[in-house]
Amino acid sequence: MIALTNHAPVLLIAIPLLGAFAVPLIGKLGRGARNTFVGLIALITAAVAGLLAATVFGQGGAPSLYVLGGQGFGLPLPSGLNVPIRIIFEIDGMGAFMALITALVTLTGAFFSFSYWRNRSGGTLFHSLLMLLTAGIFGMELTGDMFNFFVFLEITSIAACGLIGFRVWLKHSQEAGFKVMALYTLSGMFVLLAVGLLYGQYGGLNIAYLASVITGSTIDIVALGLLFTGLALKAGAVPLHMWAPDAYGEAPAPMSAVLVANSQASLYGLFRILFTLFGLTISVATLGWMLIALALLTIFVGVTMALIQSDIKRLVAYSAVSQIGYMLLGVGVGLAVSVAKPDFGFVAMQGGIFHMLNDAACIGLLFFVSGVVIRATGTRDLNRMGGLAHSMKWTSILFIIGAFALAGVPPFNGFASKFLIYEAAFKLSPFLAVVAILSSILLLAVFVKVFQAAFLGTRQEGLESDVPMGMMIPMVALALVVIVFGLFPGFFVDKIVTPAANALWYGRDAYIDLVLGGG
Amino acid sequence: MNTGMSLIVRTVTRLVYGLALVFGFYVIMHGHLTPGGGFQGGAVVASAFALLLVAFGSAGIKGHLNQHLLQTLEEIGALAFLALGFLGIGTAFFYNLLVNSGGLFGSPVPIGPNAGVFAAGGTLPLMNWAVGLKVMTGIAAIIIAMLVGARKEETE
Amino acid sequence: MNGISSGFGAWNPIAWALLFIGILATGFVFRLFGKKGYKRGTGQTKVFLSGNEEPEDSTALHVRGDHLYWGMVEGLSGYYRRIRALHTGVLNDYGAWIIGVLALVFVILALVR
Amino acid sequence: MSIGNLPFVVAALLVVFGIYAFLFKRNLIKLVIGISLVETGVNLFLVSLGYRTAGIAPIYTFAPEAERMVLPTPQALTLTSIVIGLATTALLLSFAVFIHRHYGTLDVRKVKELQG
Repeated sequence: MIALTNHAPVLLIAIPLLGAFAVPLIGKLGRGARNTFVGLIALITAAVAGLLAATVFGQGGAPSLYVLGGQGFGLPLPSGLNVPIRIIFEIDGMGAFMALITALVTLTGAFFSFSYWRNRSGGTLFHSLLMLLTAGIFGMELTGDMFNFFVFLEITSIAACGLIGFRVWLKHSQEAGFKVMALYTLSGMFVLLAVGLLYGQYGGLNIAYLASVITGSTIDIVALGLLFTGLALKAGAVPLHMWAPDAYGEAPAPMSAVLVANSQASLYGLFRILFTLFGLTISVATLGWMLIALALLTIFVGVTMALIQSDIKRLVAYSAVSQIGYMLLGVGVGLAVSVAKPDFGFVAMQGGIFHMLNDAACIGLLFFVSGVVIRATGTRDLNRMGGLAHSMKWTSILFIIGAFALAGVPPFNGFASKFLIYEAAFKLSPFLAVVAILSSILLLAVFVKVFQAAFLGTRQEGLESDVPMGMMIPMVALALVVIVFGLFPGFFVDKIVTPAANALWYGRDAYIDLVLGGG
Repeated sequence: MNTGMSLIVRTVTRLVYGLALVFGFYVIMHGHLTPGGGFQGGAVVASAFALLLVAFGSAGIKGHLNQHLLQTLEEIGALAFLALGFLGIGTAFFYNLLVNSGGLFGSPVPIGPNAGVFAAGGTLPLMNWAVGLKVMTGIAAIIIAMLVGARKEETE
Repeated sequence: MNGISSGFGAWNPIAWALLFIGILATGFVFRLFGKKGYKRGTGQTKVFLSGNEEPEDSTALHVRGDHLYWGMVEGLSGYYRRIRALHTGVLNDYGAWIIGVLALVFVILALVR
Repeated sequence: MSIGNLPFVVAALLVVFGIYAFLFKRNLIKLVIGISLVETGVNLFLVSLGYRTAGIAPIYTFAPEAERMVLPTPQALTLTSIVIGLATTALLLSFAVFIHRHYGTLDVRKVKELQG
């Protein structure tokens, strides 16, 4: 299977695209054929992502290259200069780590949505858009080219908004779709403008090439500001988060989790740009503290806004916003000290990056559970729920697992990553750790509210309390991920998180050298 | 409002429709030699469809432009594009297998200024066709969906 | 292999879980000391509601979502009034936030390079 | 300021007008127009980047020898960006149609049921 390993990066994009275009044709054959096909595509994609991750982490997270459309990536000029002109996928530990997250979330999301669309029409186009979104997210994470990054960013924007507004008979989903698409497009234009500025200055679009020649001039700083704002918006950092509760809350339940993965991919783009593209040509302390400021705002505002929501999906959506803050905090602490490179900076990076994976699993689980709860009660209003635990024991247990993990209660996985973040942030400034810990406690209070309002109380009549197997299996799978990552964090930190953190923290030279051949 | 526009518009549309189609297909076909390509040509063809729709109304195009057929063709165009990408997977995705092979679209191209060799370009002209098919049917489907939806609202 | 260390602190979930189970077991042992001779169906097993009578309709006892943390939200009402006023729902305002943050980022990057 | 900078000025103006429309107009369709203006401005900026004075189209057919060519890459970028802009605009307008159907209005300040 040498060929498959070699082509894994492009297959990760080509296979979901193939699925996206073929699903409407196969959907004409009937629901069973469509579900089989989509499930097969999702499984193959996840398997290829696992293979890619195994390859990359097998070589310790060293970057590897895939060139589209030719043997070599360059075009040797008569002068002997080898210019990287072809489209390049460059995969290092961080990219492979993100690919793992995306595979986990999209696989469970695809399987969850089979049951979700069982009694409704329109599932075919929904799956087509889901596959398109998957391809776009993988593209953002694997590409080594600035403009390609923009194209995949826009593909995810369009597919994501198509999914948010998919249920056209719901009034709020249309409003959310319009708002999110408008803001996504604006942020995308910022990114494109920045790409244009960088191209005009250096005449290249390849990230490694740009990183090797970038100087930190005024125009670079302008481009950096545009990229920072645009990607922070798509990641959902406060005060640019207003679209996030609309998007996560109004999308169909299986999609909300994938939308979080999409936000994380934008976050990955931001980190890639800060660490690899700009590196030390800019004042990393300034940018690190900007990230930390955004992180504190995001954590605090996200949690406090979640506390007062009475719509269960909007509540989970706000807690998803607050978790983005922990990733920003961890990596921001790392960036702020990345000149001196003390030990706690690396620990902070590990925590922030590990939390991406943990958050994807927990928040996916919580969104799925909220989807099941909404299905059972027929309402999204927490004030009209109650007594679900009488008839839905397993769902309540899964909810407790997800909520405890997200709030950072030991021994679940959220605690493992938050532990690293708290410790390292405390080293930089105790204030950061205090805010982070207090917000985690508040988050636990938020979920206690949900548990009390929806699951406890006396038994209510008229519930559709049976949970179909197709919904239960993805939830149990995510819960298993939560527990396993919680009980054996050391193994995963060593094997996959450390290479990913290394790739950002130390890997800039290796990233550049791979394309420019050591010179 | 389903009957379309005035006689003048309909007559002019009948005259221009064929020309627009021919020009669009020309732009797709010569995409590897002249400015243009799959997207541009497809957009031109789709604009001809749009003209038809505006002039004759959504009732007038019944039987001529079937939305399901358009969507199917769109998927086929996209799949053909991907298939052309997979064609070169022996070397790399999107590798241009046919160029300079002497076969289909495989004529070698002389270095330097020349009049352009139509049978050159390898998989590129085929990709232009795939993209053109996707774009022309896709945009036409979008226009029909939006127009039919808007008309439905007017009549309600 | 299952623990993580940050260089200044350490976390071992398996040890923690064993400890947790041990504490639970201890609690259970203490529970076994309890008297088994209580009388069912009398005041000894009645729900204690701060001395009030248990209402007939037990759904009235359920504390609904918005009633939880009422006091806390009330105490922070100044903060919540302001923060909710920022989430207007109007797209123009969201756009203004983007432009504002962009301008702020530019100012910071220009001042502190 | 030379005449060669004029396209950049126009691009900047287009972006500013688009953002103005996005921030101050109340009609959803006008917001979409504002977004399209921003896209157009950025596209114009990209094309202008690739322009070389007295350059010819970057195509070999009948090209005179040793002539300056306009850079082809920005044109490819612009084309891609236009395609994306088309999809974006179509999606936004579809949402606007459905919003009008549900809310009976296109006023931004009345379409705000999702808040807080």
